[in-house]
Amino acid sequence: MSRLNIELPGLNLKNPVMPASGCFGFGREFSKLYDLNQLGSVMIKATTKEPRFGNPTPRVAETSAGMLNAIGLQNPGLDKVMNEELPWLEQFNLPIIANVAGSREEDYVEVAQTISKAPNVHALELNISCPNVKEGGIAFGTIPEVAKNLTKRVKEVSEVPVYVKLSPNVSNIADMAKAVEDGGADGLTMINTLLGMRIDLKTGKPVLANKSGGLSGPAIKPVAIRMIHEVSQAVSIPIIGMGGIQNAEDVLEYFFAGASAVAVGTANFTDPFVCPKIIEELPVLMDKLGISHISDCRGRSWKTNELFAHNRA
Amino acid sequence: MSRLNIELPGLNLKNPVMPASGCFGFGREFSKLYDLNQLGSVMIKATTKEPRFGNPTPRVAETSAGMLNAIGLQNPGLDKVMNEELPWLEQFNLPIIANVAGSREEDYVEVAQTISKAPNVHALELNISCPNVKEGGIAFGTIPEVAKNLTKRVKEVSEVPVYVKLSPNVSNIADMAKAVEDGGADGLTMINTLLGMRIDLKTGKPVLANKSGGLSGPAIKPVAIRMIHEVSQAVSIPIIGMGGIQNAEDVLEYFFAGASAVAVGTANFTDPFVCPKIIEELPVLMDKLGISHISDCRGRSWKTNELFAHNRA
Amino acid sequence: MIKNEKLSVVSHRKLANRIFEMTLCGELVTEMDQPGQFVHIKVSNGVDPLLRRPISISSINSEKKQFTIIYRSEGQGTALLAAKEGGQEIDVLGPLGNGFSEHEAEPGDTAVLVGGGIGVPPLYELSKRLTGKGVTVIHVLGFQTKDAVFYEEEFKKLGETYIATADGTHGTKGFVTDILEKLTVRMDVIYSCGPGPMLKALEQKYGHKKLFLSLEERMGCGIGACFACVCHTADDPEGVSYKKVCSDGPVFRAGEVLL
Amino acid sequence: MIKNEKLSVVSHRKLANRIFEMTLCGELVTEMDQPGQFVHIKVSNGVDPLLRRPISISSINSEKKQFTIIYRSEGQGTALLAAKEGGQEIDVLGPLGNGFSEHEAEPGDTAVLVGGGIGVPPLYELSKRLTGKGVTVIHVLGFQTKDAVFYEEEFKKLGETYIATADGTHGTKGFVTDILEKLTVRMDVIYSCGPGPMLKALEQKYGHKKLFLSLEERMGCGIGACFACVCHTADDPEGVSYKKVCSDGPVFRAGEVLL
Ligand SMILES: Cc1cc2nc3c(=O)[nH]c(=O)nc-3n(C[C@H](O)[C@H](O)[C@H](O)COP(=O)(O)OP(=O)(O)OC[C@H]3O[C@@H](n4cnc5c(N)ncnc54)[C@H](O)[C@@H]3O)c2cc1C
Ligand SMILES: Cc1cc2nc3c(=O)[nH]c(=O)nc-3n(C[C@H](O)[C@H](O)[C@H](O)COP(=O)(O)OP(=O)(O)OC[C@H]3O[C@@H](n4cnc5c(N)ncnc54)[C@H](O)[C@@H]3O)c2cc1C
Ligand SMILES: Cc1cc2nc3c(=O)[nH]c(=O)nc-3n(C[C@H](O)[C@H](O)[C@H](O)COP(=O)(O)O)c2cc1C
Ligand SMILES: Cc1cc2nc3c(=O)[nH]c(=O)nc-3n(C[C@H](O)[C@H](O)[C@H](O)COP(=O)(O)O)c2cc1C
Ligand code: FES
Ligand code: FES
Repeated sequence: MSRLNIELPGLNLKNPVMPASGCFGFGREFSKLYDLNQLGSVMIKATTKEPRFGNPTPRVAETSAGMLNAIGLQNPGLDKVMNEELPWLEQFNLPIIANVAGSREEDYVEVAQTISKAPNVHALELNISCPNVKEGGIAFGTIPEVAKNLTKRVKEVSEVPVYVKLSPNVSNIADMAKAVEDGGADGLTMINTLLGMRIDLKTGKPVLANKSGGLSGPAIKPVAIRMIHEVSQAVSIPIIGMGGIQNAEDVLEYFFAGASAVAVGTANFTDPFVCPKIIEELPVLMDKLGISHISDCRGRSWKTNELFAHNRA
Repeated sequence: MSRLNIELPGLNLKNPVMPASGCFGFGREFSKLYDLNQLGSVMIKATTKEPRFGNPTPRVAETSAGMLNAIGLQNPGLDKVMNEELPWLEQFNLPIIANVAGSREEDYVEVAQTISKAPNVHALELNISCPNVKEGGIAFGTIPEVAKNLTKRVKEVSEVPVYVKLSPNVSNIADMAKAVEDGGADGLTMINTLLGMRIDLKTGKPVLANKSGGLSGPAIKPVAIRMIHEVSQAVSIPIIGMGGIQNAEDVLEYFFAGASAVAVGTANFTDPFVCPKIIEELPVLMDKLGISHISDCRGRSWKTNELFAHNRA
Repeated sequence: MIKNEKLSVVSHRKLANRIFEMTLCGELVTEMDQPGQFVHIKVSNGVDPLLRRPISISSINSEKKQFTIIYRSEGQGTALLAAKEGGQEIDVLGPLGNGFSEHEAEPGDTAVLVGGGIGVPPLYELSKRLTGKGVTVIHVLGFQTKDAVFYEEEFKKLGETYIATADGTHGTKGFVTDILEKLTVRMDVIYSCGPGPMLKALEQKYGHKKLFLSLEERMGCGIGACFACVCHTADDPEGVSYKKVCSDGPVFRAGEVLL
Repeated sequence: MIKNEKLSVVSHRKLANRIFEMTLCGELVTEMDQPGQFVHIKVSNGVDPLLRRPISISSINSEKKQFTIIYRSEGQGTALLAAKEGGQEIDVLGPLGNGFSEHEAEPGDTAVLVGGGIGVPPLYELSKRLTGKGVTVIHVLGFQTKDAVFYEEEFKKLGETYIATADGTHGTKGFVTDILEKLTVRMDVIYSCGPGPMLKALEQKYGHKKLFLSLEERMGCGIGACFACVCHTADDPEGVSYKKVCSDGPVFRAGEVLL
């Protein structure tokens, strides 16, 4: 398994595969299906200061090779996550990445400060990009200066490294990435969902009660690959990539683009065993392609071949 | 057929279905397959001042429910389009929408001025959003002020109404739409392709010679629907919608979102007869859903039901 | 335990207009312990369509490791399901959720099973179990029209069966509630599954009784992880407390959740 | 004329490792007039995968309205094709492009047909036509390895046939060009189809002869409308003049386009 281990700020991962935030709850349901210790990490559901119910249903709709969701950050709130969910996760040998969300800067800061003290939280993922929440949020994810300041404030209080989750719904993704790097981010996670909508033919109204929602799944993979290709050359902090990953081939495509680890979201719904399956498939695929260590793949799409050969030296 | 006719600035369409620019050449190839007079209109391939060869091959790659292209605006140039392609198209009873592209403002202005004089060109489509051309282009499509100025300049010289084609690769699509409306645009066409990339597993390099390309096809439909839903409520000029349309159901979804006509791109590659098929299917579907005229559908997703009932009054 | 398995199609036939009955065979059946649970079915091999489809378990044959579903060909997913042939394999996740508790009815009790359209199927296994333990079962089943009626004979074999059709082409014209109003039997327990408006009407009229409702909601994961299928609890209709239809339900006691 | 038709699979068999031969039947066959043309195949009903797959016509039986393709199961699309069974229907667009002109060889001439891997199939119909009109045909076919070789007997029946394999497990070890160098026959016309490097090598050595090359390029429409498959003309290698592989080709005369 030493062919798959990855070191990232705060994260010593036995392998680079983890479930994406919001697609795995706090792990309880999946723990009944397989041993979570197989995972590299878990990105837990977004946590806000207060508990939230989220949006009215229907909250999901299907699209070609994708789905829309408008969960609306439903979560049990900071206290319950600290007192119930995180302690429950301590039974596993898993570095947890805590997804932090809010409507105001103060909320982010408060959640980050507290949650970063949990012993098994090894990194934060600042969710500045949730498309499904009415107030706030949008500016954090689309205006570089705002994102930078938020990152700074959270960095000041966090006891663990901070990853910022970028929204793909922007004109210039590299500008956003550079801004949060300037703000002190230790890493990036990308991409969150694209804003989308489906309309029901019979009613003529949006399928989702929230009208629009976040598009995820294989449909968005080419957008994520292109953004990671661009951003990984523009910043020097590592990227955890996500968007439409379904199998080991997709994981390598993300590494080639410039990711240093990956997260699997929607695919957990289609196949709840997808994460351990990918972890099992990876070394087989690497053998087929003559790759000795997964980290050798990182950035191969833009590194010159010489650079690449010396990469691990 | 009077259930399908649509009046738009410069365009008196017998039906709201037309091939999208770049997916139909100048119509010659498809004219061998069916009678082009069946179409509402044709959006011809982007025309630039000088002929262009475009990007090296491979120029297309496949993605889940989509494709990437990086043609790079290959076209025979303004003179040849004026002297050969448009005169050839005069044999059909078709209002042509001429897609105008360039790298500099002056190019757009020159092409627009000349091409708008062709007798069968009834409208221009300003392509400010092509993701596949290196120089320029990006600013036109992503900075509202720049787009507005370009629109203004083109409006000054054009002899026919000007539609502006919006890029989805922006943080705020409504701002772009309002800017070009301010600039005098008579209508909008949206969306152009999303920027995307695929990487070849064996080589580790991008599949496209141009590296990134434009994502089209069913994968992007939810993004287009959401943007049209938003923009159609923010501006008062009509929208020709496009992105992943494959059948009559999709057309109605676009109308419900707020489009006043639609264009079909990628689907022409999968099924070269798709446009006449959709035109034939539309009245059947409308019967099933109890819709008497296609224009009754426009904006149903956001109009209140009363508003909707009085819509055609 | 929830399992994911490729099950083989033992039989597949059309029961009524757009209504199909499919019997599947596999180890997963040994995990099925309650009527009213459902399975989550992958209808294609690829990503088109992407999500699984939730379908109720209609009857279980543990010995043969077989179970049956009855579904309506609605959209893309169920149309693909309808095209499957005997011998083919289908990727099934299940059993999921909490079904109808047959223990709520004692031998000697009278249970009324109320189903609407594609809500009818899960009542069949329930009825078999209830009658098996000596409960008197009465079926009240609603359909749109004559062509959509299925399993009338099967239910009749288990107990009194009343059919309502919206257009009156079969049985009583009207809704299941019209039939219920005229029923003079004791209703010790009512079990129901069907469209939202039907469930609401039942809760309004019979909410004071022992009433169980099986809900439908659009789903992502089907196992409780994605929060797609959440509903408010009845005692906190504007608050943050919730139940998940997929894992807390789909069957709830009347008054438990906000319909 | 180009037609779009659902053709039925008459037969489908494996010829070699990952190589399949499929015979299809339909009216569209009556439009096929040239060896070296191709068809554009929709391998799935839905959008996964989205694009058609270009595959050469390997042989034509006009009387029976049948034609045959030979393809390698490479990625997702051809794997789906490989799963089709006799009797199923497949959506085919064709015939497309300009193929090999058999008129370039006169009766009595010697034509050398050079194929590499999955470039071999279209040469079969060509060879049948050439031998039919009295041209002496010599086949030089290259494959990766023994397991990949197909149609050796079929070609032998039409004329002298030399096989090269890259690893030497069958025929001569090496490339088709190694065999060509040792051929002492007259080469009045050379027809070729295969990977880019092979075509380049042929053009370099035999460009002064009457040489025809069949090219491959990633395609969108397949009918000349999308500009996906464009190549530079040889006399304007940096300029704006171009040929489309799908509609001007796939067969070009050596020196016509930039390889
Ligand atoms: C717990 C549960 C049990 C069910 N049991 C049965 C059954 O036994 N027989 C039966 O015929 N149907 C049953 N349904 C409804 C069935 O799931 C839908 O008819 C089916 O998902 C429609 O899929 P489609 O692709 O044909 O339609 P589409 O409209 O194309 O589906 C698009 C998306 O919406 C979802 N969707 C559409 N309608 C429903 C619905 N009513 N409920 C939930 N999701 C929906 C689909 O799953 C899919 O994700 C059940 C639903 C639930 C939640
Ligand atoms: C004119 C022409 C004739 C051909 N004739 C034959 C033939 O007779 N037998 C045969 O086995 N193959 C032939 N090919 C190659 C065949 O088209 C590809 O092997 C096939 O498209 C691969 O599809 P896939 O889904 O299996 O692979 P994937 O790699 O999954 O395909 C992904 C995308 O790339 C395209 N692509 C991949 N490889 C090629 C290629 N070599 N050429 C063009 N597009 C490609 C696919 O069409 C698809 O759009 C021909 C190609 C061309 C252009
Ligand atoms: C149902 C659902 C809920 C999600 N919730 C969150 C969330 O709470 N926080 C977050 O940062 N991202 C959330 N996401 C986004 C995912 O983490 C991921 O970025 C995105 O879905 C793309 O990956 P995928 O295509 O593999 O799903 C959610 C996605 C889905 C589908
Ligand atoms: C191969 C190809 C070439 C295109 N060329 C142009 C172009 O020249 N000008 C333009 O405005 N849009 C161009 N487009 C974009 C389409 O007109 C359309 O906006 C987009 O493809 C979305 O629609 P679709 O999903 O139906 O293809 C092109 C798209 C494709 C696939
Ligand atoms: S469907 Fe995911 S929680 Fe119920
Ligand atoms: S594939 Fe479209 S022009 Fe050749």
